[in-house]
Amino acid sequence: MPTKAAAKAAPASDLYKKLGATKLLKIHELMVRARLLEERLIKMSKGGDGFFWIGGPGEEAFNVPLGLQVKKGHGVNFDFLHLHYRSAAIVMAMGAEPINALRQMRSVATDPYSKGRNFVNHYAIPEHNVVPVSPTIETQYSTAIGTGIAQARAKTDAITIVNGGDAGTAEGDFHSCLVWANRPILPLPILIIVVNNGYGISTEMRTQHGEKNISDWAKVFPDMPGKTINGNDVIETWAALEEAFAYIRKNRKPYLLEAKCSRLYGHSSSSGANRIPEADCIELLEKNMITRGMAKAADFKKTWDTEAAALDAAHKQVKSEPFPAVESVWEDVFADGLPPSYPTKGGS
Amino acid sequence: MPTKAAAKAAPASDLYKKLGATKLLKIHELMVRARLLEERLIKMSKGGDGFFWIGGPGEEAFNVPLGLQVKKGHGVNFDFLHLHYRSAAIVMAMGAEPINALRQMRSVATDPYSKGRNFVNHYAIPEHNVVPVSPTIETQYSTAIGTGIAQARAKTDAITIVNGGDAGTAEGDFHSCLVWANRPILPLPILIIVVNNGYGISTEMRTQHGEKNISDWAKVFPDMPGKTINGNDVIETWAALEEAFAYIRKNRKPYLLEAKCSRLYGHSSSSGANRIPEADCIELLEKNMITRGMAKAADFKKTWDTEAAALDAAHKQVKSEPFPAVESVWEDVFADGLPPSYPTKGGS
Amino acid sequence: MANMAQAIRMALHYGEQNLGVTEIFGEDVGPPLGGVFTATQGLEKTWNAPLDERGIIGAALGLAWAGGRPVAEIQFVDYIFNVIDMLKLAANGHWSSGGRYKTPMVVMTPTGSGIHGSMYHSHSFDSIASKLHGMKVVCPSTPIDAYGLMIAAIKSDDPVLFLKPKALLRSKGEELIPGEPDEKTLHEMIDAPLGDRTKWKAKWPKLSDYTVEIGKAKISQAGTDATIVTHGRMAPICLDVARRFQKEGKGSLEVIDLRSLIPYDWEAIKASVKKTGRIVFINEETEITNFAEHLIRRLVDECFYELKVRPRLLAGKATPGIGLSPNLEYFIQPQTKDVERVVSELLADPA
Amino acid sequence: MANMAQAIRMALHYGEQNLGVTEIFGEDVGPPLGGVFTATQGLEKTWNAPLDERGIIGAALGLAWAGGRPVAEIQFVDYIFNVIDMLKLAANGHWSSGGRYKTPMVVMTPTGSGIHGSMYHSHSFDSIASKLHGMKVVCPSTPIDAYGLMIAAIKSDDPVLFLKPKALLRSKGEELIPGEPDEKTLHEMIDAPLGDRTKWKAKWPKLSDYTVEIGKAKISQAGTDATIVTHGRMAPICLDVARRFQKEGKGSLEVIDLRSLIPYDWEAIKASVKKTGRIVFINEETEITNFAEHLIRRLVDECFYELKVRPRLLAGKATPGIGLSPNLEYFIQPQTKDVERVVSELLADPA
Ligand SMILES: Cc1ncc(C[n+]2csc(CCOP(=O)(O)OP(=O)(O)O)c2C)c(N)n1
Ligand SMILES: Cc1ncc(C[n+]2csc(CCOP(=O)(O)OP(=O)(O)O)c2C)c(N)n1
Ligand SMILES: [Mg+2]
Ligand SMILES: [Mg+2]
Repeated sequence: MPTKAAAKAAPASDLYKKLGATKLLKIHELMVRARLLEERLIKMSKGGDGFFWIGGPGEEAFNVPLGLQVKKGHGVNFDFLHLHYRSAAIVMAMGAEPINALRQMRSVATDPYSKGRNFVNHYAIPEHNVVPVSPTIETQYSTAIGTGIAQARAKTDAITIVNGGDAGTAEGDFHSCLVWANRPILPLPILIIVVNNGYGISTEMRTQHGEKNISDWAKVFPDMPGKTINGNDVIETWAALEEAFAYIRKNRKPYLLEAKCSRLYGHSSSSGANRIPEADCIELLEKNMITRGMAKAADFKKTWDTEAAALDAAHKQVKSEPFPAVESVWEDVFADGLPPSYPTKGGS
Repeated sequence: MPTKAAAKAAPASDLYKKLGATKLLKIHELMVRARLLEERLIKMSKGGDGFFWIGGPGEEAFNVPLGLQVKKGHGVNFDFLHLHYRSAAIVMAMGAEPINALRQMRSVATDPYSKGRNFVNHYAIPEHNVVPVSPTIETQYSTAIGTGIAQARAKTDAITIVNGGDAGTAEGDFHSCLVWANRPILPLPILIIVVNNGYGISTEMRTQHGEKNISDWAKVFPDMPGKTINGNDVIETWAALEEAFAYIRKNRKPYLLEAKCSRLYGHSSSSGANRIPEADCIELLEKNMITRGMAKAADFKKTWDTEAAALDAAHKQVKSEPFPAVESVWEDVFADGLPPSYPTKGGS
Repeated sequence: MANMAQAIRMALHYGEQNLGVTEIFGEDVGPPLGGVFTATQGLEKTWNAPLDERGIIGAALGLAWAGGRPVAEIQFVDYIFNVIDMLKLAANGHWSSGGRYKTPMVVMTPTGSGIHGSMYHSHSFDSIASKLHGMKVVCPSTPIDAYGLMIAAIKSDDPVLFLKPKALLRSKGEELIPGEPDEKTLHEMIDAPLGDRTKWKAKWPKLSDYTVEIGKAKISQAGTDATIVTHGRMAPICLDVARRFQKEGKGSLEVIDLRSLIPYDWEAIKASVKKTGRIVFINEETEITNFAEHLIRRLVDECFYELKVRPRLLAGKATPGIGLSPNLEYFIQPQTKDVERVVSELLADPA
Repeated sequence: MANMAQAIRMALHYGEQNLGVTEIFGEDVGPPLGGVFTATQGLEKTWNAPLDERGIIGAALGLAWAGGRPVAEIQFVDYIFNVIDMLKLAANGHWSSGGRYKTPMVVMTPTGSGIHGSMYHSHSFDSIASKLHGMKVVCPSTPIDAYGLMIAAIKSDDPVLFLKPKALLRSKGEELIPGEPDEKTLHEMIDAPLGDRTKWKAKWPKLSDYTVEIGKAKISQAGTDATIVTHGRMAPICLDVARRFQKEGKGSLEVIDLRSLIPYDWEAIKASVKKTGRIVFINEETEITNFAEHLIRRLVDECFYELKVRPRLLAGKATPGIGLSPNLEYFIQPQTKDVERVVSELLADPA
């Protein structure tokens, strides 16, 4: 069990060995898949092949290890995920198909997450306990309470995972999550994640937040560990996540983890979605593996090419798919169907 | 400037001397006035001379010293108060007339705080910067941000004071107040008070809150002092408030103060409003002054009698006053009067 | 005769025993209090939440997604306004997820005026509730309907907002709840004792699966001359007036108690208007953008030529709040005399 | 021609220079961005708030009580639903305090659909806004009205909710704002440059105190055959249809742009109906409990016998949200063709 002070990670070199080339290459492949997906989505949003884009390029070094460590499945005996709009790499690491994100981007009828209704990267995957991603900042920290309660009651090692951004922690929902997760009468097994990229749209974190680290919120609760890590380093994120998952699965109590990540294409298409000169976690991983002789540039190139080709095919496929029929708006209003006398004319 | 750890108060005996008999007797008189007022309001609610009662009997040892230390007046160069429904002793210490609380209890037309519209102990006193007390728990912690900003901009030593209860700190507004008060770009001169009586209506604080002290929320912010005190002891509250006021007036930064107080008549009339066997701060003060030879039982008795008599007279007066006219509901809907075509029929 | 609070309690008991309700929670919902209106006393699955409406609705939503059937309470509807966004998420989650997530949760909350509640214990919420598209909204006016609607709400795979008229929670009905014993026995069985309750356990009568279908109104009195459409606190008042008018030969009034606001029983309203040609909508919410104005608009669209006289509305006055002084409350909120007046006008209006 | 975002910016500049506006704030309202729709670029008193709508409205309320005239922004009206309670406090504070506290604050927020905003950048809020009794609510459809209403909102001693139609923020009007230079010059003077803005300062044209009275509608086209009552995004669409109908001899339509929802210009509506006897209300909010249904109800109350044909409503469909795919958005939200259809029916309806 970790001390409340951020534990120093063991020398990186060992950890590379410890994780091993096969695992690292698998992680790399998923990071590339997620990155290429986001870059494709950006291209679509600029090319009139969809509208608004928002996503998580730059967070792959944290999100892929997270997705790989999730206890994946349906129901209270598996982990629940309350994600936000930068979580593509998490669901990709959990096995989601890039083509479905393209479908949501183009808002075609085959979009399995929202039937062409919602923005891209707004996932809803019941088979894997990924609850509907909400466009409202921070509300996922309130809904996490509910799956956390269900899992605190059940005999299981499954936990609830919630993530969001730094600026969003100013919302009361972050507070609600902290308070409820630490109720003496029923502590909750929640991994409370904050990805700190230093900005909320155009507003700098440091101008608005007096806390030195967001993980300092853990200081209020004697029982809750809090930790801040470099989210751009696969080695550090893997170890920190392992520690946090293990602690929560065993102790059935919350853990607050802050990961500092890059925001590689800015906030969203509203801010231009152009590449920003910030640390690139994939470059970093490739460099570190090559210098350690764990892989060759050629291996990486192959991954990039294969993934790109797969994406091209998927995109081609999606372009051939129909848009939703107008009457489909009346599906899913109620779980048991639309009552015959429900008003549907939009007036007189 | 205080350390972040709760400073030990100097030996009480000295402080009694330091404060002196005259001041202590003045404090005692105001405590008695507030207590008798609340007991009268309870009687009225039970005797059909009004409806719902909620108030603050038991908090006088904290609220009277607070009211006396307020820089009293109108506008940004004076202290602003964002109070809740247990703050009668604060406004009494600031010079409010008990008769006006009786008027609000009986909801007569002369009620200066709400014209017979709002529950008792819902003050609104512009002359003294007491902003409208809201029945919604914790929203005062959000409105405090605004007067705090106005005072952070002004060249003044005036500050904003906000108080509320322990259970209410679970609301996001408490979080908003902490975050905004500690913005690096504009720290706010706010005395953030939480009166901890151990309960929210019927729910015990310790079952719902994992923080050891509510003042531990200050640990998140390197710059904000936090302190927990015994709110039943005039000596301790006076000193703690002096320290907090001085710190904020000088440093223009927030201070979090938790006062543990008794809830002498339970939550409200909804819970019966009967006397609860908890520590009585007035008894305590009288005992301590008598043992120190600073006053005699007779002096205290005289105060009780005088205040009671004054209250009788006031109550008699209020009973003779008219209830509001029905048409008065159309006053104050808009600051510039009701537009002629505003619907007023309540339907067809 | 059970009162409405007891009826809700019995329905929740039936729900936790037979319908998979595993969490009943909110501020002061659990022991010792069992709810500010006693509606959750003696139940097994109740617990007290932190004072945090956002956490409460968030918890309910998460529990529903996790496969539960939570019943959450907002202590007074007057305190629901800091969490409308989360109610919208509950309401639109099924649609936004393309039908992949259901949200079987019940949010119950006391609504309306009539208890000298002043500005923040008197709010109505019908209109905003009716705009949380995807949410079902019910509001009973009798214990039996409260029982049947709560059972239906628990069974529903949609989120259901269950509005409890404050003023009626202690009032009794005319129909018995199936399995309900006599009043005294019921009281001894399920009402928590005063004083120490630590050792008390409720004894429950044998209850049954009695459901009131969401979306079905009740014709609480059949009539031929004019129609009153109402619900909640105003329903018993309207029924009382209708009965007196009947007895006194002043006119035959049909009283429709909506019971469900969303979906609402449009067929029942249309059928009655076709019969009477005269209609008034009566509720206690303020008159600007009142839910009944939607019904009137739709009536004008679909039955303009069946209307013998203009359709009417009796509602609350659009003041910023409800005043505590009875003078003010009785002026702002519709009372019996107002119902008598508007109904008399409706009957007298030359066709 | 200034667009609406520039018009609002100029009004805010006039406000901070001449009307005592000391704080203009919200999420990304200050430098470098100056608002997600550029409506606060180059101003002096702007600053960025934490991502916390409750803190933002709380701050505005406190600032107003402290004697200021704050202008706060909710970044999108879609994100206002976690703070309705505080808006209610702003609205009812004057009444609850017996008139002792005034609340001169402006809350501005982008509203409505039309930018492919999907579920959370397309909301309308008129109906709920109209129930925050004590709050004034305005919604301009042209730059000149946006300018004049913002000046009026700043001057008002009541809280004013200023709804900015998202789809119109970049659209230009037909009337010049007093003092407005030609388009190119204006752009160079007050639009922030792309790239580094740290050294940029806006240059402002000489502006004047042009006020549009809150509560006064605009007859954007006079007509005799039928009346259209609209506002916001639908207003220019309705005007365009009305002009074409005029040109093509299909009928003479009077178009009333409400501009203010609370208080609303009842006299203008009544006067027009007395003239035309035919009326349709057109807005983009969902049709269940729609603000216009209040106006229709009142019309039925007060002008039932002046109506030659039934009054109509054209509004949004009551789905849980607005779908992103244009197929869905254009079906859910009223479009030009829907306006043409309903107006044609209105004109053709046999009296
Ligand atoms: C309740 C709410 N308010 C405002 C917004 C608009 N908005 C979308 S993203 C964003 C910034 C979020 O910043 P942060 O929490 O740091 O997450 P990041 O985007 O940086 O990952 C804002 C203000 C929203 N979606 N929801
Ligand atoms: C937003 C809101 N939720 C619920 C209530 C109902 N309520 C009134 S007082 C109270 C308990 C408050 O407890 P605490 O904050 O500890 O203050 P105390 O009454 O103990 O002084 C509750 C739940 C309310 N007034 N406002
Ligand atoms: Mg961020
Ligand atoms: Mg308390």
